[in-house]
Amino acid sequence: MGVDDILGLFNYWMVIVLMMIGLYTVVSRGNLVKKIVGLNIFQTSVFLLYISMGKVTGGTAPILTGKPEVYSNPLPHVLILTAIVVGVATTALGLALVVRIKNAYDTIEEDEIQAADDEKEFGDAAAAEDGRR
Amino acid sequence: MSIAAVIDISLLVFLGLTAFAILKLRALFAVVMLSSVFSLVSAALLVHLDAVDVAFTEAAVGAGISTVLMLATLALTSRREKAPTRSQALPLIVVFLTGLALVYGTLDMPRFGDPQAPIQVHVAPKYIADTQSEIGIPNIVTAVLASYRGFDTLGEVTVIFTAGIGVLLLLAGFIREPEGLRVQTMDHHLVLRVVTKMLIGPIMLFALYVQFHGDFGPGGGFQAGLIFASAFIIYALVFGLENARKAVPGRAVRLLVACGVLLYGGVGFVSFLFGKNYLNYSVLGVDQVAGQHLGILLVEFGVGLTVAAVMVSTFYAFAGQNQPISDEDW
Amino acid sequence: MTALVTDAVSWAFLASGSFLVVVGALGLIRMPDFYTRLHAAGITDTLGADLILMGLMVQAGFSLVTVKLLLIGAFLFFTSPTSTHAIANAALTAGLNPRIADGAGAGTDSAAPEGDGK
Amino acid sequence: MFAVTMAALLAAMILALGRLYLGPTLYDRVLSANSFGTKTVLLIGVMGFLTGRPDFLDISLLYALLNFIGTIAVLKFFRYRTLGDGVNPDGDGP
Amino acid sequence: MTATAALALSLLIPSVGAVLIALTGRHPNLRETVTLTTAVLLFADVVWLLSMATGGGPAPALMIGEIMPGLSLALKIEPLGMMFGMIASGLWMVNSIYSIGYMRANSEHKQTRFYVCFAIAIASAIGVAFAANMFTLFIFYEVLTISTYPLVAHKETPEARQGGRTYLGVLIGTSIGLQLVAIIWTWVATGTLDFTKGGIISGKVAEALVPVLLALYVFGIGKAALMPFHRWLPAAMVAPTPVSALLHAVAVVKAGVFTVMKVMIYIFGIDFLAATGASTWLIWVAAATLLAASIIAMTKDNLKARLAYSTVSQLAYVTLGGALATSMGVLGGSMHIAMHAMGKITLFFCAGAIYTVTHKTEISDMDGLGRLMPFTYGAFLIGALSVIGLPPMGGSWSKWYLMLGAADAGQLVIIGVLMLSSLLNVAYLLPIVGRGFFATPPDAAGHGVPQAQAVGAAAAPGRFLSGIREAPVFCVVPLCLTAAGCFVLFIYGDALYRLLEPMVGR
Amino acid sequence: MIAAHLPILQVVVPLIAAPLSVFCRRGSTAWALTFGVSIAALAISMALLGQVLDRGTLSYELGDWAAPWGIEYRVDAANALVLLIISGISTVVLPYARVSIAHEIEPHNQTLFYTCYLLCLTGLLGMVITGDAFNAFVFLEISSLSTYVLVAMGAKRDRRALTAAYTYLVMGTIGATFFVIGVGLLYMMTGTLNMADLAERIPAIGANRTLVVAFAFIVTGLGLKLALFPMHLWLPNAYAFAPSAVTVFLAATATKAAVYLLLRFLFTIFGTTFPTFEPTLTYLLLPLAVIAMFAASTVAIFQVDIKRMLAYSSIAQLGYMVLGMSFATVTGLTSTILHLFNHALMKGALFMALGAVVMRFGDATIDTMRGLGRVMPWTMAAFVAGGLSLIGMPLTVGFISKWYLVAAALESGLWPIAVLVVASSLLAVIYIWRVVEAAYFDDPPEGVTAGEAPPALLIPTWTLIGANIYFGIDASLTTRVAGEAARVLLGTAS
Repeated sequence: MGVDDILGLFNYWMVIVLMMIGLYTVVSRGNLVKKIVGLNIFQTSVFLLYISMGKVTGGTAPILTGKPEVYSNPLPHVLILTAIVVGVATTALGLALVVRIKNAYDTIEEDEIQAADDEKEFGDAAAAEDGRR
Repeated sequence: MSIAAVIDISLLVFLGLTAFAILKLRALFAVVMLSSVFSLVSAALLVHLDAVDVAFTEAAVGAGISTVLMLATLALTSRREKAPTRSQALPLIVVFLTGLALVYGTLDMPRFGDPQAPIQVHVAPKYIADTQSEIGIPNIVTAVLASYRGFDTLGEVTVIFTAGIGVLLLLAGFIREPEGLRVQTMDHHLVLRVVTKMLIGPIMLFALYVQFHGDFGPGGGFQAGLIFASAFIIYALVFGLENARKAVPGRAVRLLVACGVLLYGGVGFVSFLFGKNYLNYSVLGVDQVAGQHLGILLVEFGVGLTVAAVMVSTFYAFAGQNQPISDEDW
Repeated sequence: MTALVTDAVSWAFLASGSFLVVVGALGLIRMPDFYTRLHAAGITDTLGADLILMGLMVQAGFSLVTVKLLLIGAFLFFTSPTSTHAIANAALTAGLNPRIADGAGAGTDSAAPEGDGK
Repeated sequence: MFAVTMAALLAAMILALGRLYLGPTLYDRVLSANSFGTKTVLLIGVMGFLTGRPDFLDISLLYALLNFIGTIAVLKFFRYRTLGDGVNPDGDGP
Repeated sequence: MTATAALALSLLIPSVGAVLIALTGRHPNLRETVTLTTAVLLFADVVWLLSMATGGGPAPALMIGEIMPGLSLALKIEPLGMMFGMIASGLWMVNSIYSIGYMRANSEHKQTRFYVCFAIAIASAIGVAFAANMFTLFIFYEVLTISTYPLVAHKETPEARQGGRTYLGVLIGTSIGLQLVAIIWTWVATGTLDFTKGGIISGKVAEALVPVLLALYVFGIGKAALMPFHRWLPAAMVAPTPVSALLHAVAVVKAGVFTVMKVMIYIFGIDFLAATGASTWLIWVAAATLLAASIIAMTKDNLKARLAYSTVSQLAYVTLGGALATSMGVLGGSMHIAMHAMGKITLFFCAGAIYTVTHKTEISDMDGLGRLMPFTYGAFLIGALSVIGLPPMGGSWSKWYLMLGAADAGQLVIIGVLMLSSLLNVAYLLPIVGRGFFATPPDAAGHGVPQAQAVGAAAAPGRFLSGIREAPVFCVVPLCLTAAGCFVLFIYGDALYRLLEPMVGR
Repeated sequence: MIAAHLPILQVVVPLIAAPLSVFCRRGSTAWALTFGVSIAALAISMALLGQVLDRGTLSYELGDWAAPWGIEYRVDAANALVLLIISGISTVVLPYARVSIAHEIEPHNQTLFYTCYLLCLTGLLGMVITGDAFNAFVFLEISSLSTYVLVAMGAKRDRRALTAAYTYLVMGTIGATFFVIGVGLLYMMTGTLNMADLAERIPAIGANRTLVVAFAFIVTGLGLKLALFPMHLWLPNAYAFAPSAVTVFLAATATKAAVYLLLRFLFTIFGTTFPTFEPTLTYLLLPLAVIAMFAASTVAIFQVDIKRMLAYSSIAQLGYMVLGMSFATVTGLTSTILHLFNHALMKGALFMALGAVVMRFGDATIDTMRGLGRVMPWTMAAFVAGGLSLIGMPLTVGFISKWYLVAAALESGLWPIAVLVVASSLLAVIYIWRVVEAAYFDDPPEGVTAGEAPPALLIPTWTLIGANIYFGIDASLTTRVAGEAARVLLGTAS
């Protein structure tokens, strides 16, 4: 693997690092808003991956100028436009859910929600146990 | 190393730092600000990578709408993240392995910027070569977006429509009744009010420009819709939600959301009348290019309508919540 | 000849703009409290930005690009001070006091440092 | 020269980012985010000139616009703890 | 009416009967009339089928439908099935009469459910009997399991539920866990599941794997109660006695051993088994089951439990007959299905009659009852003799042919085993009769009624055994009939032999 | 003329109906619209299946742009059947939903609820019918986003619906993003997004590490979507707390569509010759499927909430489907596709029965089930019938699936697997029987006033039960179509 390879792949590697930071934020943090932010980073990095692959050295934006030019690949751009929309849709829904969760549980920390649910569940189970006796 | 590479690398490093800071910080407000910065920087990178349309959108979405929504959420929930209590080992391992797999996958990739990469020689060249003759507009991205892969975009509009409906469904029950509440607008911020009033007109003009200039430069329905919605949001922020609602009532917004999708989907049906397949715009005009042009204009308008309406209604839904943050969470 | 002149003029604009931007940023990081930072960033940013934009305008000549640059400039010219004003106003209303020479004053209020948990 | 400007902007952005990370108050963060935004606007403008296609300034324009809106939203958020019409029981916020 | 129609009717009659019973559930008399009518009609239909089957000509067959390509639901008459059909339908008639007596006398709850499930069980037993292929047989086999589950758990007490769980668990577990695998394996290997004279496995499955496949089948047929999958039978003893009779004599276990015979004869083919020796191991398993179950039976004081283990042991005779893979063995085993059915149903009827009258379940409490209930105990003696295999009862024929089969196969040890087991049978069955007639009741003097007998005694306060007389007529008549049946089977053993002979190709 | 446009109409009709339904002022109008659309979709999918069986693969080029430049719809036996499942279940669920949703969702939300339902339907149909990898992602997201909302609608009954929806959203988005990464890498190496084109180009590339990673990411992403063990964590709560009608619809369709996509990618796009195809199937999917069968069934046994119990059972059943595909034989795939269909029927019926219980009693715990055999005889009879099907009793569809699965295992010489399959279905006996015992042998608690469910709930339930039994007795149609689909996927169709 030569210097050229490293330079040629550096972009992808950096993007991968970004993705993984995003993913790690999602899976490791317990705050629901933070998770959504992590998800955003994860998705944005994937967008960068797509756009990176469409880039042509010496190319320019795929808007015809009338002159003979090298254009970067427009297709990834189109795909990512769609993906961005999907991303913002997910974010909006996720945040709406967070608001509702806060309303219902009065917390947006996963651990505390879990604790509240467990309490309810085991409380119920215990009550049911009593009922059976 | 060329200047391009330097820019590329420095922006990527920038992104890395930002992302890491997001991971580390527990003050959620800072996290939201940083995520907005992340979007800004990645948009700059996108411009650098020739994806101007994408950059446009990413900026509008990431730095604009997402940030506003996240702030609204923070205002309703909590400003601080609690310290993590669980073990972080397993997530770390999983993520590390995933990353390793991806890096492994890069080894056989075509190198960055390689003009001979498979994607540069298979499907895409046709778009670059034929857009002018088949569609007749200079912005290839718009041509692919609205025509060659127009159905994806219909799907995209549907996605945003879904999100709009979803947010309404989730938050609608909690929207406050208008009467009997003290309306707090930024009345005493004279400077703000004046500047905002001054700016709203130009912003809307700008939105129209982006909408109809999308065939020729970066932009299009989606970006225009976002800008249009921004004008509304800033109005609502400064002059109060009630006043904004008076200008455009919630139910009207909801119907506009639907209208955009209907417009897009409806245009597709016209081609049935001429025995063509769905979304073939060529039948709309006297010749193919004219038809495509008109078709793209129409569907972009549909996109813009839906996006703007969804954004406004989503903002209404979030901002209209009647449950302000408690002192404990502030 | 004209090209040389425009280049020289634009470079002068760009150089001074860049200088101001960097200075402003340094101020943002080095100044001791919020209001002084506000001062550094607010003032240098507005001027620095407009200078750079002017440099670009000179490069672009008379075209749509210049119009856009002009618009951006105008926009920044209005919004930057407005934002600065608004931030200052908000901070003051929230009770964040300027730091006086002896070092007391900052951080004596509810709005001051956010816990980062670090 | 564009490259130098760009380098200056990048350096300034790094510094702004540092302030954003360090805080310590919310207002510092808003300020640095705002300042960061302005620099991005300039960066994209300069980048267009650097790559020879300066006709994408619409993006910068959009940035400038969003930056402003973002700042207003943040301030409203602080001032009234809500982006809506504010029903904070104890009046004017903190 | 053609034979095909008769075949269809044999399924339809009990099914329609089940529906009608459900509909008439509010009126017990009407409901019982329907039950009896259905039983009689079914028996008539089966007899008719028998007359047609033995009349020469092609075997009656009926194609119900194709479930998957190559897998159809189809019925077809062949001798073994004919015999099983006769047993099931004939004994159902008797059992119905008995059930009415028993259920009424004991005022059992949810009688409608009981009769409905009973009818469905019979329908599926008939389906098992007349199935033309293994697939059809399996389906009816499973329906039989499901439909008898509510009968086993009828009492709904914790013990009944536990018994029901064991019953269902073992039967479903073995049938789905082992039998189904075996069936699909057969299908994958041979492409057919039709019962074919001479078997279908030959040459299709590697010879080394044939014993494995056979094991999957015989253990998978949990109803045959081959050890170690016999636990469900004693567990199911919690059920009311008519159900036990159904399980042991009429339908369930008989369906099990019937299926084993079917698999041996028509899937593997006895010649193939004999040639490969694939079933030799089974001979020993069957023999071991036979002896072990007999010995366990001797240790049981609970009458029904003793009978249950006796059944386990008797079923092993049938399996043994098949495993011997000689024509005599197979014939003997098949005949034993009929002989044991008649004998065992008699024994259960008697046990039920005793319970109905005295509410006694333990043998040690039954001293001296024979003198009070002479018909019952007489019938018990006859049934016991048949099970033991002494002339002039039907059981003697089947044991005779089994021994011949063992001799043919050269398994002289097995002959010894069979004789030993007969002795054991004598040892655990006859003492019951002996105590009934000759022992003196322990508490004849009437003082200190033990707690355990309080229920029985409550019916007649005062002196123990007072008020005990012969069981209700609805109980006594059936058990006399079946006892007579044991004798009749002895006389007509030859006819049975001739009916079954064609299946081994003589 | 319309016949030629059926493929696109299949998706566009519900898609257009969704915004139209926003105009409805009353929930009942929106319901009527949705129901009408659903019937139309069913009719279209039946017609499509007929066309496919008649003429083979159909292709429809959107906007008349030739593939791979434009988006192509491609219908063959495999997805025609899945389309039929989705639209069919939707048509059965809707009459049920009218009453149950009116009961479970606030009146002012009902119109939008049906909009969301239509969108979910659109998404599922779209992701199944499309012949374009990226288009599949877009429609996958439409269905997912609407699903999150639909699940969260259960919050009126239990707030845990919200957290369930949130978890589902996070996991689902991660899954979808993985899928996008995979598709991106595929695109990178081949330059195309069209599935047929991909299928041609991938074998030409040969051994390539990027493609291998693409493969891994697509399998993982779809695995998350279809709740492949151990990526199933979102499923139990999502099913348990969603409104009843939603649970029925999701359980019967959503994961099915994901299974279909996985099949499509594994078999059509990568193909059996792909280097990591064999090892992945043999060493990854097969063990995971087997573990899922046992682990999920075992967990199901200990559930108090019966809805959650069935949700775990779904995970186990998904294990069967994955197991079938891991054999990579015609019989194996036939079993998978058959089970797609059959499981939709049985789980639909079971969840419908439970939904009726929930409507009467507010929940469906094992305690609630006590004595229900007498209180709600028809509902519980349906539950028992559905349960028998789940166990795999003969004369029900469950038996047919199991038959093919075991046959496939034996055909591949994996008889221990065959034994495991049947053994795991015995676990189903245990958890179903728990409920049956409680329902029939326990007495109802004092003071139960609720009675049998209304006919509006019973008729759809029994329709599905009827289908369970009908297709269990006459499986020739389903097995024929499934066999055809399997051959199409393996590329051995005539």
